[in-house]
Amino acid sequence: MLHIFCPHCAEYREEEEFHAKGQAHIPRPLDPEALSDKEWGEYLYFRKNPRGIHHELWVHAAGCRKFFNMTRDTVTYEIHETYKIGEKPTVTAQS
Amino acid sequence: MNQKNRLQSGGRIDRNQPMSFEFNGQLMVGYQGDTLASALLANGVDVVGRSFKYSRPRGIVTAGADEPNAVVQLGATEATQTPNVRATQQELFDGLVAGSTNGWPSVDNDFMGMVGKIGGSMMPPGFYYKTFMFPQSLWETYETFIRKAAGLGRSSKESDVDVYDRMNQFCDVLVVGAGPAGLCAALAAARGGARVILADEQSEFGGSLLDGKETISGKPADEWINKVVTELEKTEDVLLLPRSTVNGYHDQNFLTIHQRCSDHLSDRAPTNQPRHRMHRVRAKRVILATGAQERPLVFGNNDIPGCMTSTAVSTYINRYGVAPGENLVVMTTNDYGYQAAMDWHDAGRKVSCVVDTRETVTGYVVDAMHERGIRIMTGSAITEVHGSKRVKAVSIAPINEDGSKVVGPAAKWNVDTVASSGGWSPAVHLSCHTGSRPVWNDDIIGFVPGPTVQKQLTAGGINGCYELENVFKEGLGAGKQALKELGLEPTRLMTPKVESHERNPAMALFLVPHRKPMSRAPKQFVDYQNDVTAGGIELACREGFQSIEHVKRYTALGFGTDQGKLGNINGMAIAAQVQNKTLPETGTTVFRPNYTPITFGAIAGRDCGELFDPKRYTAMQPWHVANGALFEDVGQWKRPWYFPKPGESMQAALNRECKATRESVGILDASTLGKIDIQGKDAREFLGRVYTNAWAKLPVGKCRYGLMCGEDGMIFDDGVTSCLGENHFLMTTTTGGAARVLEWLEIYHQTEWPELEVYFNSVTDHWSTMTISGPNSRKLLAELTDADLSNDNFGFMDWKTANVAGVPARIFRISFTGELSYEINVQANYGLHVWEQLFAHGEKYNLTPYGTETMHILRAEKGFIIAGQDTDGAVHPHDLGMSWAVANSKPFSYIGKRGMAREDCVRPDRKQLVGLKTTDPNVVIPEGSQGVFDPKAPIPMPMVGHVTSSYWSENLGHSIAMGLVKGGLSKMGEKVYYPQADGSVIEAEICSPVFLDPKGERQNV
Amino acid sequence: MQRYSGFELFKQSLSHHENWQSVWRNPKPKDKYDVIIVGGGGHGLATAYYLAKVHGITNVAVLEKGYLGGGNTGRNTTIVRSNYLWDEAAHLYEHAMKLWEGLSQDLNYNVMFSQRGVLNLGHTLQDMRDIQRRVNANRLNGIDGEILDTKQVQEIVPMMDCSANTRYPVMGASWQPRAGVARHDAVAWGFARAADAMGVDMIQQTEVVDMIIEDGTITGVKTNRYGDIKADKVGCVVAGNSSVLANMAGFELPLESHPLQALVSEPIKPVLDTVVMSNHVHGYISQSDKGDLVIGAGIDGYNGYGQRGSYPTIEHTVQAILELFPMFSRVRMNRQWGGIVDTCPDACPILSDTPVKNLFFNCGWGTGGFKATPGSGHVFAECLAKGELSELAKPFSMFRFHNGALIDEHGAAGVAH
Amino acid sequence: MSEANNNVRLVMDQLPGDDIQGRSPLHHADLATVAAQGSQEGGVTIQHHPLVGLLTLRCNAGDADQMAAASKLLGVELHCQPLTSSAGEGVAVRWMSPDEWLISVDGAKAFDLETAFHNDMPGHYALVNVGGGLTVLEVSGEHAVDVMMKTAPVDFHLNTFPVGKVVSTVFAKSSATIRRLADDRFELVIRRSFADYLWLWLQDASREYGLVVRT
Ligand SMILES: Cc1cc2nc3c(=O)[nH]c(=O)nc-3n(C[C@H](O)[C@H](O)[C@H](O)COP(=O)(O)OP(=O)(O)OC[C@H]3O[C@@H](n4cnc5c(N)ncnc54)[C@H](O)[C@@H]3O)c2cc1C
Ligand SMILES: NC(=O)c1ccc[n+]([C@@H]2O[C@H](COP(=O)([O-])OP(=O)(O)OC[C@H]3O[C@@H](n4cnc5c(N)ncnc54)[C@H](O)[C@@H]3O)[C@@H](O)[C@H]2O)c1
Ligand SMILES: Cc1cc2nc3c(=O)[nH]c(=O)nc-3n(C[C@H](O)[C@H](O)[C@H](O)COP(=O)(O)O)c2cc1C
Ligand SMILES: [Zn+2]
Repeated sequence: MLHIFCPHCAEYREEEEFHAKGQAHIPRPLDPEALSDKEWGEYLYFRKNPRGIHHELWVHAAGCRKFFNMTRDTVTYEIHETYKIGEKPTVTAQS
Repeated sequence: MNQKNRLQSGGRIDRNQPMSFEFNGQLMVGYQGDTLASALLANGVDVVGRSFKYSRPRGIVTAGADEPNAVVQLGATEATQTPNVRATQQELFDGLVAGSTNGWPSVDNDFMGMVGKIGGSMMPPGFYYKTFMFPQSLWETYETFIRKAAGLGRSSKESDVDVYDRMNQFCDVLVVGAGPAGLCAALAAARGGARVILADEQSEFGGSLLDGKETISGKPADEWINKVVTELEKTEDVLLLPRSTVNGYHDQNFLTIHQRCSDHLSDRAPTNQPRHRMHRVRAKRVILATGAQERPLVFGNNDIPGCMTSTAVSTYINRYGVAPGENLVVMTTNDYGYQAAMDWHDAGRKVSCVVDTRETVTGYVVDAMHERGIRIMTGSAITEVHGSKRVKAVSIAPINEDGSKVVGPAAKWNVDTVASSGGWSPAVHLSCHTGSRPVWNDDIIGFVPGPTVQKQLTAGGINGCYELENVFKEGLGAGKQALKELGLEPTRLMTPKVESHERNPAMALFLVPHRKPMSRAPKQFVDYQNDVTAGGIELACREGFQSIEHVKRYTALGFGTDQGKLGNINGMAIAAQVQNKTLPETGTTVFRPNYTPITFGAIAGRDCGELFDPKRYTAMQPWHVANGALFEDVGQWKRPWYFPKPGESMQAALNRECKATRESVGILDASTLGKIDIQGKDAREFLGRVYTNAWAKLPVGKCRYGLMCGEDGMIFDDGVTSCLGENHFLMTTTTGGAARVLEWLEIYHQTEWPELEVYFNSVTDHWSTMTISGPNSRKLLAELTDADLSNDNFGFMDWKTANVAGVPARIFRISFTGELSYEINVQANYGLHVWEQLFAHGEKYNLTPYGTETMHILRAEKGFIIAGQDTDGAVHPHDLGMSWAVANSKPFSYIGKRGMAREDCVRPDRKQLVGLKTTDPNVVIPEGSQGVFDPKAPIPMPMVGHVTSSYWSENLGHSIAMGLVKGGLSKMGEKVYYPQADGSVIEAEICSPVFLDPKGERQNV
Repeated sequence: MQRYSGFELFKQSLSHHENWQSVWRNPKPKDKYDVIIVGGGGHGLATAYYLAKVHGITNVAVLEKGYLGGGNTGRNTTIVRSNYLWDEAAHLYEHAMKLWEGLSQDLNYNVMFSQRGVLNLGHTLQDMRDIQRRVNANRLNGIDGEILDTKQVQEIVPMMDCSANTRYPVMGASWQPRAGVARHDAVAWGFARAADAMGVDMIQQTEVVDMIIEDGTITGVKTNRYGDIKADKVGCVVAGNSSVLANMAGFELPLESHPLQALVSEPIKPVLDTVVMSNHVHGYISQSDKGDLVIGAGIDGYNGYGQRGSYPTIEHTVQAILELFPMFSRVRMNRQWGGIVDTCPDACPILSDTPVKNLFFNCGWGTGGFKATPGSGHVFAECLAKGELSELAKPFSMFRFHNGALIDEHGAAGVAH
Repeated sequence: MSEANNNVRLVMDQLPGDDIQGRSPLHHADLATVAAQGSQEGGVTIQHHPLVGLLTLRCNAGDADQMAAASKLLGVELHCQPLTSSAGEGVAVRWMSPDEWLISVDGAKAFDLETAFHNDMPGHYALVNVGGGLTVLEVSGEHAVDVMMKTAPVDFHLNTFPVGKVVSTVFAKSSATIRRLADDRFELVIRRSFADYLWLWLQDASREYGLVVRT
């Protein structure tokens, strides 16, 4: 069970208070109408789903109700960092 | 029975507290401090169970968690029947009732045992994959017989009488195991001021020290243990948990501890006390001091009762004052095995000899044997045991240096007890639960914990460190290391002084050779519970199951309730040997929770029965109950379904509720609808982005219905939103959608459009909502309010604030029934008051409470949809014929717009929602009926959509229905057919879903 | 291939079982194959088997990074049923069901397919509407199914608490009598043995680490153990690892890999003769021929390749089981484990060609693909043999996520299966 | 009936005159009788505080003007420090989120506060009366911490959960905002519709220590 540092509450809390919301950093296209069905489908459904370092969106559902991002290893489940929306990860698959 | 194997003195039992118990119907006596196993051995019980496959008689082999055989049924009453209790871990209590789990007519004379003897040779591993195939039709019959043999103990047939508890714990250091290593680690950590939890599965702290006769600093180990435990007890922030098994090690140092609070007292927990408690622990550091488990050796007929591990023999003598036999032979690969011989001899019983598989031994152990006059036979092994329900004799033969061959004739020795020691396997289980693999260590001939990402330290036997002085050092070291990592200051601690011995190197031997090959030798058991033999493992390898995981799955090695604690390493070694591989190449199977099995009750805690899931109530609940409502579960809410009068059928009640509403006035408790208060200058813009319709111009004082879609264009939720102020809105959602919608708004606000100035706050629980509906609703309301309710002043889709029954309220003139309706919202603490006042004035209008079912009928008469019932994840607004609720000219590409425009979403033959009028007006099509255009088509029939809502309409005098029909919106007047399970076909005409008042006049009066 | 039968068993017992042959050869790979199947789970092995048996293509290798059947095939709760809602899915799963019914004989390996029936419980009015809808659809699709009321459910499962005073009383159920369970390992081993006998190479402990793609066409794969192996066509059947392989080929899939857990109790005497599933209280349970209760629930919310999941999921599952069977409170949980399931947004699988020529994917079965094993292999073999999607496979192309023609089976997929 | 409305937002006094008694979500349980008849001594005491005035304040913690104005209006400091609370005469403020606070006042004072904010709070904010949707319980006694540990997955050790700390979390299968009032005293703000369930839960969880109900 994950132990998650909420960047808003500034302390570690139990996974039970959080919900995972999938891959992070997928901005909504600014002009959806300009996209083909294929492109829209990719925005909607197609995901990186990596084995290893993954950036994902979480919400502190039972706590402060704020969304934030997490860099996590999907194999070891280690959480490398959590960071606020709008911020960039410091740990990436490349680094 | 008398306690024929009980020694005159010694042990940690209290001879002043005898306890009587029952085993297989026989009354026996043991003492306080006994386990069920030690008491059975004291009473001379040899056979405690039958093996699973061959039904061989089995006795107690170990004294702890690794016991595979002594698995019994416990319970004096039906409700307390507890299957598969390990007798070696069950403390004796007065009045305990236990029995063997297999064996018919009795464990001693078992019928299946005969079958096992005769048919056993037909039952190699995986035999069932190779047979029972012909004829195909008979498999179910075969299987019925296979199933008859299934299982060990039995489940109770009654609900449990006890409660189980759960507690969330946090600590700096969790120490697992309270042997010498764990006690030292806990002491060091506690002295440094850390928050410590120390858990041990045994009833007393001390670990292996309890089983032997060690002295520490010249005094019995007992004194040292007491001193340490007393200090720990007195230290603040130290939690000591005996009888507590750490059963799972999960990610990020989350562990669960299964504490058996009252299993040692009785079948039933004391009143108000939990039977078990699960501690869910988040530990900053974990110190595993779980020790090591002794491996027995694998030899012919090694399962005959009387064969035990050498530590078990010592433990029964030293801890329980029981010598489970008269005449012992010890077989060992290492110096530790000699301890059993010493203890047995010192207890005044006969040791025939020690069979040491090594070529030579010197030093301390040899001296100790000489002192006692015990013969040592080196370079030899017990190749086979003789006997059936108890060891009668053993064959001892010389073996070669690497233990692979018998090199001389065997001699038969008459003994009744065999103690074997194949060395130690560190208890690495927990360290592997999070995916870490153990690594082989040649020096200690065992697997030790491997690299892990958990914040974990290890000390003592688990590291293969067995010399007591070093164990102490490792324990203290781990405690200090934990402190250091936590930024705490360690204090100086002295390592206790103990006597130590120079030891001979141990020999790596797992399978004792027999003069016959494995396939022909007497059965050499590796995993007792599942009857896995060395020959079975060899066969699996020969058949191509080379991976150790395949071997496990093919033979069931390690599948039992002991999870292979006793047999796995031997089994892996045998698989390696057969395949000419090394043990590290072969590796282990995966260790997983649980360390030992734990009750479902303990895992569930108090979240069962009444507390399984919250029941949510509205403020009017007491009234509903008092007025005979039946309830429908909607999410966690309990909503009135309908309000039958005494003796009234459901349909009659619905007819009455429907008619009363259309003819006069009805009332619905709508408090469960989700409500979200939305404020900010961009609230309006935000609504425009999340709803499909337009919000830019909705004036203050007005309400509007809206549809919400996902990015895929499919309906997500719907509801009415009212403009309370220029920057202030109240959104309502479906009952089930409340939380989902709020999160939906937040996710878009927080991640996509943070620049929009808007705040969302849930006010679902804050407002009680009651809808009065029907031609007389205005008259009724007028009696209770000062507001001007005239149509001119307070029109359809207007809202106003006003007092109702003296309570400030927001009144919304919106309608889900198509009638003149008012939705009254008051603060929930006053909801019941207003509700009661409405009834106080409502009698003359025949004010009738109605529930969700009538609500469904009334809205269906009007063709209003229910999101989630008339829609599923594949329906968009146009499919519903609700294009009017989709604004295509909005500047912002609102959520759902692009999705709805995808190729598949604009197909003309999509399933569309239409009304359905049955040809026979009295027939109500069952909801969920599937429609076809050609009722005579062969199966599989092309289906064109299903009935989503269907009711008897008392108001209209005929049935009404809505359903999805392929291309339905352009098929008005055409027929669609609904074949039923009984072979009948219901014919219906596609029509508008608005069955009543198509112009919408009634709500506008 | 040595034929298995009771007689053979007897014969072999006379020579102490010393003459049983190996079930497969464990060969070294050739340089080139007509078809390489990546992934030695049930679906991959079934694909290889039907390629050989139905299409005569035997120059086939199955590359498995671990041991055969060690993926989800070896860790699932073995529920087999075909009562899916939408036509496309129902036809696919029913195709599989028909193959299950003769599979042991076909493979000459007893996969212990046991048609003990599956109950899907309804606890709310909406549950019952959904059940009606699905069972009616099944019936018109030629799939067996009945709707039972509470009393009938109680008769089938006497131990279950069907009283009105539970938190979510059982209102009824759908019942598919032909559904049931099968022995998971035997399915993998049976397919592997039969495919091996026709010449298919089973290459274990060999991981595909990259794809060899030339001009948009796949020509082989790179492995960690045997270097490059060439192939005319490659079929990826790697379940939870599909995205990893797609990534090697340069594209993404509409998949997320999540932990899905299961657990077993200690073996107890038979008390439960059928499979009971409840979407609403969120758990399902059956009892194996050995006596252990086999229990599962839903996936964890986050992506995970660790083959283990979160403890609260286990708690909720056990609570659900005790809600249905309060008398199991003193029965003990023996072991819990997890698999990596590849979930698709519409809870339906992907059987598809890809942006890379001659590269095909069979994935997205998520929490419920065991039941499809023979059908999936049969259909996918046809796709690989023909080089294009077969009729049954067409609706399951990954390109449905471009045009929006999803097949939303969330209702029928429910909890895990 | 009073309202403060400039057409931007609706602020209304939601309380009736004193002649009409509000009914808390546990009203029907008749806790007074339970308290009188039940045990008077035990390790855990549960108390219900009905009809407290509760409001959610949303504003921008980064806006010094707003923070100053809000503090002034509340009469106590509005902290930006996560998980803290501040309390003054008849008012307590709990940090809920970086832009959210839960305020409690005497039940009758909610509208006054709303009006004051309406008149004097600058910028983009929302103050929402949520008093009908929430209710307040207090768990105290020697074993109060134990009951809390059974119910919520947070660390209640005084070092990490000092007096005054506020945490919103999972509470049994519902949720709660928990404030520590003293070493052995906790305030729980829970949702109205879950009140029955949580009451049953707390009763059940407390039983082993001896439960006292107080009004
Ligand atoms: C806990 C659990 C319970 C389930 N219960 C049910 C159920 O009751 N009923 C049901 O129908 N379904 C169930 N399922 C789902 C079912 O198990 C799967 O859908 C099905 O087994 C998938 O089979 P497969 O052959 O596609 O995948 P797998 O069996 O996972 O096989 C894929 C193989 O690919 C291998 N592989 C991966 N990457 C590579 C690589 N790079 N190179 C080489 N090999 C590779 C893997 O090692 C693996 O062996 C359950 C799943 C789980 C986890
Ligand atoms: N039995 C052996 O491990 C063994 C072998 C050789 C020598 N010795 C002697 O034993 C000592 C080794 O000491 P140690 O402290 O490392 O081990 P130990 O065996 O003395 O103590 C380990 C303790 O951990 C407990 N335990 C194990 N798994 C547990 C779990 N999952 N949950 C709760 N409790 C659990 C056991 O009940 C035991 O009390 C030395 O004195 C050495 O001379 C022991
Ligand atoms: C249907 C089924 C029944 C199982 N029964 C048992 C069992 O009785 N005892 C046991 O130890 N494991 C049992 N397992 C679990 C396996 O031991 C193992 O945990 C699982 O196959 C996952 O593999 P892994 O743990 O090696 O990763 C069972 C697995 C399945 C799929
Ligand atoms: Zn937070």
